Amino acid sequence: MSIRTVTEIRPRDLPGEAERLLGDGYRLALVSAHEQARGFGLVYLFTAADPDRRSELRLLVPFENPAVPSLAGLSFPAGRFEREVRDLYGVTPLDHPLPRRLVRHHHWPRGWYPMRADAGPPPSFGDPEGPFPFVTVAGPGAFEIPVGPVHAGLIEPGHFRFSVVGESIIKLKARLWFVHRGIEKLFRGRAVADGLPLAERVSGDTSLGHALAYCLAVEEALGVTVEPEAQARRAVLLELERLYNHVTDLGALCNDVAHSILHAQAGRVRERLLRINAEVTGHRLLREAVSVGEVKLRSLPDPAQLREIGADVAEIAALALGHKVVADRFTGTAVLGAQAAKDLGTLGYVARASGLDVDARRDHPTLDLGAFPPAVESGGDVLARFQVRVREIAASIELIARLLDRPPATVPATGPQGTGVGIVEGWRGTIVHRVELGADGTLAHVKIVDPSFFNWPALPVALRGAIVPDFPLVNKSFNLSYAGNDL
Amino acid sequence: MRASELLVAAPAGVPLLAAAVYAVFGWTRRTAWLGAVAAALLLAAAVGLAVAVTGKPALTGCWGLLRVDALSAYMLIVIGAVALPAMLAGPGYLADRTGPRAAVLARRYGVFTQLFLAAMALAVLAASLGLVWVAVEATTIVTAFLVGHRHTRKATEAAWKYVVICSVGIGLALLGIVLLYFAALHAGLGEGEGLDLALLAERATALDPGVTRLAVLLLLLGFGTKAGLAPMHAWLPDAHSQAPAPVSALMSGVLLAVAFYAILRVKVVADQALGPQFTRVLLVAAALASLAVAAALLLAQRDFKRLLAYSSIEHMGLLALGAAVGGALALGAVLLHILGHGLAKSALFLGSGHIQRAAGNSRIESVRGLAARAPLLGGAFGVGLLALLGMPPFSLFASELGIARAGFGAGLGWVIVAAFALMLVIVAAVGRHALLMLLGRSSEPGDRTDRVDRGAIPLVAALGVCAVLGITLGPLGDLLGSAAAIATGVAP
Amino acid sequence: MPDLTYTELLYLACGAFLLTGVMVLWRRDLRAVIRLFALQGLALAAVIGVLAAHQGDLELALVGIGVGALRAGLLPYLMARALAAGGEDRETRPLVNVSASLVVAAALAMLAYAISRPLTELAPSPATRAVPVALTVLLVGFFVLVTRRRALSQVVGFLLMDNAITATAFLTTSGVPLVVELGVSLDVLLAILVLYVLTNRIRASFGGTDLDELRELHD
Amino acid sequence: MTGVAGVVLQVLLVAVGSPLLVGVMRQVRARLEGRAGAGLWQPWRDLRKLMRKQAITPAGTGWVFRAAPMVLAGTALVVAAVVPLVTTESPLDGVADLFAVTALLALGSVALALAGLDTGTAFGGMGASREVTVLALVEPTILVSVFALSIPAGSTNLGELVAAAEANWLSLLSPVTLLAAVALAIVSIAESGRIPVDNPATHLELTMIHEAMILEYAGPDLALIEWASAMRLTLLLGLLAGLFAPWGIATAGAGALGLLVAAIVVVVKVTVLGVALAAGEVFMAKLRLFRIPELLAGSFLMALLAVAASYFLV
Repeated sequence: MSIRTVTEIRPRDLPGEAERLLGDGYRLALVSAHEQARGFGLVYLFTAADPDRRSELRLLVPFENPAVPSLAGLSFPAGRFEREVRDLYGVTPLDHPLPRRLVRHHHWPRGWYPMRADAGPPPSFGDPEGPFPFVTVAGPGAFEIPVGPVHAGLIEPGHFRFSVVGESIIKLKARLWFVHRGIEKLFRGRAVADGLPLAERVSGDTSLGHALAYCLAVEEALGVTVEPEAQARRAVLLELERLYNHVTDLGALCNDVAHSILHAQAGRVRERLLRINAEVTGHRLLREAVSVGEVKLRSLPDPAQLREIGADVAEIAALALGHKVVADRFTGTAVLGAQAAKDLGTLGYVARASGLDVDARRDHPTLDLGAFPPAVESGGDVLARFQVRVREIAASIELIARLLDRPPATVPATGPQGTGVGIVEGWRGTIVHRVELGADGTLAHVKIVDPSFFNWPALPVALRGAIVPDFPLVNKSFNLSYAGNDL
Repeated sequence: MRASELLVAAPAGVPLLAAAVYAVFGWTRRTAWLGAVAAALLLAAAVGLAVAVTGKPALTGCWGLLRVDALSAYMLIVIGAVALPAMLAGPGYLADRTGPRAAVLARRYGVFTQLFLAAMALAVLAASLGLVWVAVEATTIVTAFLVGHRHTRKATEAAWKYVVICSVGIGLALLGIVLLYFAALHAGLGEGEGLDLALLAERATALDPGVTRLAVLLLLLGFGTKAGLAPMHAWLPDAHSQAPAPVSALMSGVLLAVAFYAILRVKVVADQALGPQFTRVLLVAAALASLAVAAALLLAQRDFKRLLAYSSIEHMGLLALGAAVGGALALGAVLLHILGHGLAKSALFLGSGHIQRAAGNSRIESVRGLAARAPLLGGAFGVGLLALLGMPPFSLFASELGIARAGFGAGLGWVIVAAFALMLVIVAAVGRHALLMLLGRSSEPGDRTDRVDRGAIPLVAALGVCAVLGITLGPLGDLLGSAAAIATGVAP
Repeated sequence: MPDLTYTELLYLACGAFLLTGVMVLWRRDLRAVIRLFALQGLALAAVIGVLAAHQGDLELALVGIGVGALRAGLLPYLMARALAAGGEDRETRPLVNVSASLVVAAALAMLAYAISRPLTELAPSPATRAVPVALTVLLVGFFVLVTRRRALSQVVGFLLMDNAITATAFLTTSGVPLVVELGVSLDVLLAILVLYVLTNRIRASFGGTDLDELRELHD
Repeated sequence: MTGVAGVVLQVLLVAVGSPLLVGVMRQVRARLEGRAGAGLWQPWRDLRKLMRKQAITPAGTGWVFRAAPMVLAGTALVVAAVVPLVTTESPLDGVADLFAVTALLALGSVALALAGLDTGTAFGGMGASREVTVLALVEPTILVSVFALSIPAGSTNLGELVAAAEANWLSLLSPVTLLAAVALAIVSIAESGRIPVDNPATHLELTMIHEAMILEYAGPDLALIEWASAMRLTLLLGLLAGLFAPWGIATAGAGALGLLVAAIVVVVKVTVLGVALAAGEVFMAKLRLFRIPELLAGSFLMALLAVAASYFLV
């Protein structure tokens, strides 16, 4: 796919180049760092839609006092990528406006950068950096509620610091990366086929999304051509993943307002979908179906059966929204404004519920889906995020039926590139994988960006002014991945 | 007897027929002046009735639903006298309106203004307090469409406020009527006669004071809202400034007075049932509040139609003051004031319509040097304001003097002093605005149109009548005396 | 009809009348408010019906049916249509929040009780003892009118007042003379039609019926 | 003598039966949601499991924390002895005053709220503050609504109230009784922490009220609290049933057979109410926290209107 342009630049030209690309409608999709022979190689991947464009800026910084000019003033996500690279590799962003640690756990020793090749095994824990400098909110009636990282329910670890007055949230700070597994490091040196099981385990509920993004990246690097029919079947699987997750979320949102019967009904529908997954791929979470260059299915899903499920879901959603109390809980709760959503670089249903028309299925297509308007709502509240999911479920079912009916044309492959980028609209939002192959054909470097990385900062913004008891509901309406973010 | 019955029904019947004609034929060149003819007939019938009932027993008609005594006849004359110039101004007002919906709006205007006249006439003709209520509420409904006639945002807002506030007020009055009826039934009145104004006044002493007190309070509150007395006046400036000029003239000149007429009728009953002190306290409070509100808001007023509207609140306050004083002298003055204010205020509203059309809006600051640009209209407007402020030789001077004299005589000296202090503020405020409008330096070249000055003719005529009344009452004197006697409860 | 049952039934109807009136303060959903108003119309018709049955008065019974048809049928229908045309079905931010409104309603009930003492004392009977109920609804209606911001809520407030006045009329005197009765009903109907027309006009020129938008006229 | 027997009987019924009532309600919910459910005896099994565990008190807590479960359970037992569930003829009749009963129930709630504060954790404080907000509206409503009921009967003694209602069932149709019934039903739901006020089955610590207060309890203490909560729910439902459907409660002079019948009747009534509550919950969602005061203020208003109505509609 020759739509990707690569430019080698000097570090000091970076801000100018980045500004030009951002001005042309690009967004920063990924920043990756890795050790090369003469220093740290940094890659800034910018993407733009309509038509599909991808532009890579590559630069090299020396091992001695590695530093790059910061792009935090140009783009909010860039600032977070830079802090991630600094915490994991030690490349300092110069003049960063908010240089607090992002990934670094305060038990890590100073000067220890876990993703460097010479990092060695994890050192014993100390407390050299001290506790995280949370901003303290003072004033009459203001107090702090620390929650997590261990929670009462069975969820992943994250620490939330609420500063509240009464029940109103003044400020919320989320601390993540409690489960940083160094998964990108584990890819290094593996054969491309052995990278697949790792990609499938980046985030449990997005097995297929990440596997597919990985495969697309590898295929671009190797110049592998995929049959249109196989590409269409991959798209079907992607929609199946979206279906079962969205249905789960609809039920969970109802459960968070204690409307348990709809939760139970959504659970029943979810189980049906998981069984369809198992019939189609042999795995309830769609694992081991996609591989480089091909796709293996046991059977194809039955559109009639899916349509029946769609009617079921529509009824559940109508019951939920027709319930006065449920509608009251959803409406106007934790509004994420369109401008904020755009500035934070949010993706997926979070962005679409705030009125942003983004969808990688249309913006970065692997095959021609025809007329495909994404479901966009303008409310930005919990209700809008609920409704976007409802509409996407219906759209997914129609899409599956269309794909099974007639495999559409695909985007042609290009020759081997050595590096590759895979962009997939997972159920949560746009997933980007970038791989670099070594001379021996093994994986030299893999960088993964889950949409959660972009969407987590939106949660505290949306929650400003909301009330504490609404937090679980709002959190579920975003439903962000900890594992996909922490990596 | 058939002739007299016909005469009794005529003041309400004629405009009703005119409304029907407008509804059928619409507003055409031939029907344009029908409204004025109906108003003239109304006035003629009123004069005829006045002659028939002055010093004689009341006439009844329409199966006893209507009854005309001297007070009713006098009010009919006021309605007719104000309606005639207002209706004459109608064709001029509508001539300017063009556009796709102009014909529909004109037809609607014709129908509703005539219905408005009919409802007001019915209110003063009605023999039963219940029917008075129905007629007064009917004026609210009819005028709501007239206030919102222009379909602008402001007009819609004014109409909404007007309907909601007045309907609530008038709803309270209805509750008062229900309670009064309850008291009347227990005072031995029959089912059909419990609300008859004459019978109520006759048997008032038998009414239960507890219930009557509540009823009278509600009635004063309700009709007071409709009469624009503070603190229930909020709708008045909006509605009067947004309505078409002829309608503003009618609303300000007579509708308020008709609502006040209902208060006078209730007061007759209340004073006999409860003694005069109860209504006096309420009316004094309302009077002073109205004067204070008017004074405060006139000082910084920036819109000349609203200026006139607040002036109406002031004059309603004065009427309340006169009614609170009581007695033949005060009530005679009150009735004279009603007529004088009706003539002057309606003339001013009509004049303001012409000024508004020339200036393009109704802001005081956009009208400068009126005396030089349109000498006749400007002069008449200025003289009209003088009349409104109670300057001699206009009848308002005589009636205000009468109220003050009666007030001192009744031992309400301090109230009169307070009221006149507030009126001094009002004189200063209105005078300042008037000077600016008439003599201030013009910032833009004037368009001295002939039409603007021609609009001054009804103004001059009305002011002339007003001035004559200030000097001599002439044949009205007897009628006024009989009407005042009825309003004091002396005559049946 | 035995006296005890008459009293029980009358008070039951009055209780329903009161409850529906007070519940209007409680609900934000305008559709629910309209439903409550319709229920109140039925309760009012029931009050009149019980009175008619007690007095054996056929005319009164017919009036009761008429009142029921108007207030539980036609008016709610008109309001529901206005609501369906507008698409905004919630009272978003009343001037006084709901909890405070409810407490105020309790105070209003006490006030109504106090001011209706003279009425009850003039003619003590089961019917006049229920007058405070009607007056409470009157005050609640007034409160709704003053504190709610949607055009439709204000209309409901006005109609609550009107229902209360009607109830008072029937509880105290079994109704005012028929001519006045007809005139009153006609006027109320017309007032509602005026408000209905104006609601549509407000929506056309202001783009919504939140009366906060009505701010152009002021001094 | 039947009085003493009746009291013993109703305390036993409440103590043993209340976890079963919770079990029934959970089972109803489970079945309505299409789940199998854990069975009627699960609450008792849970209590047994908790009783066998080691008692743990968090560091820094004082005697308030340790005493609260005892106070909660103790007050519930006393109320169980006093309230006319099976018999109106209790030897503790003098205590069976509505004010005393309300005060006892409030005492238990306050003890638990204090214990929540005593833990010094954010959740304990949060739960306590929310509970007190609810309590501040619930207690007056209970008082006022039972007061409204007491005006026609001329006494605030619960036994006499029930006896009077049983004697003249027509009075149950009056607006006073209906308004008071609605008010009491709402506050009973709030007081026992059910949907739409609180969710007894939630694991979301930030939304809890009752569960947040007792988050730090474990072992036998937790068992005591769970048991006491079940008893309070049973008592509130029993009180509702007694006041508004008084048939079958044994009055003075009822023999052993009368007591037995009364016991069966009360079990049926409370079970029916519990099943209705559980079934209603299935179709209900939890209110936004800020809407809860509205609900409670509404119930308070109804109670007040009931009092007002009892004055003018006589």
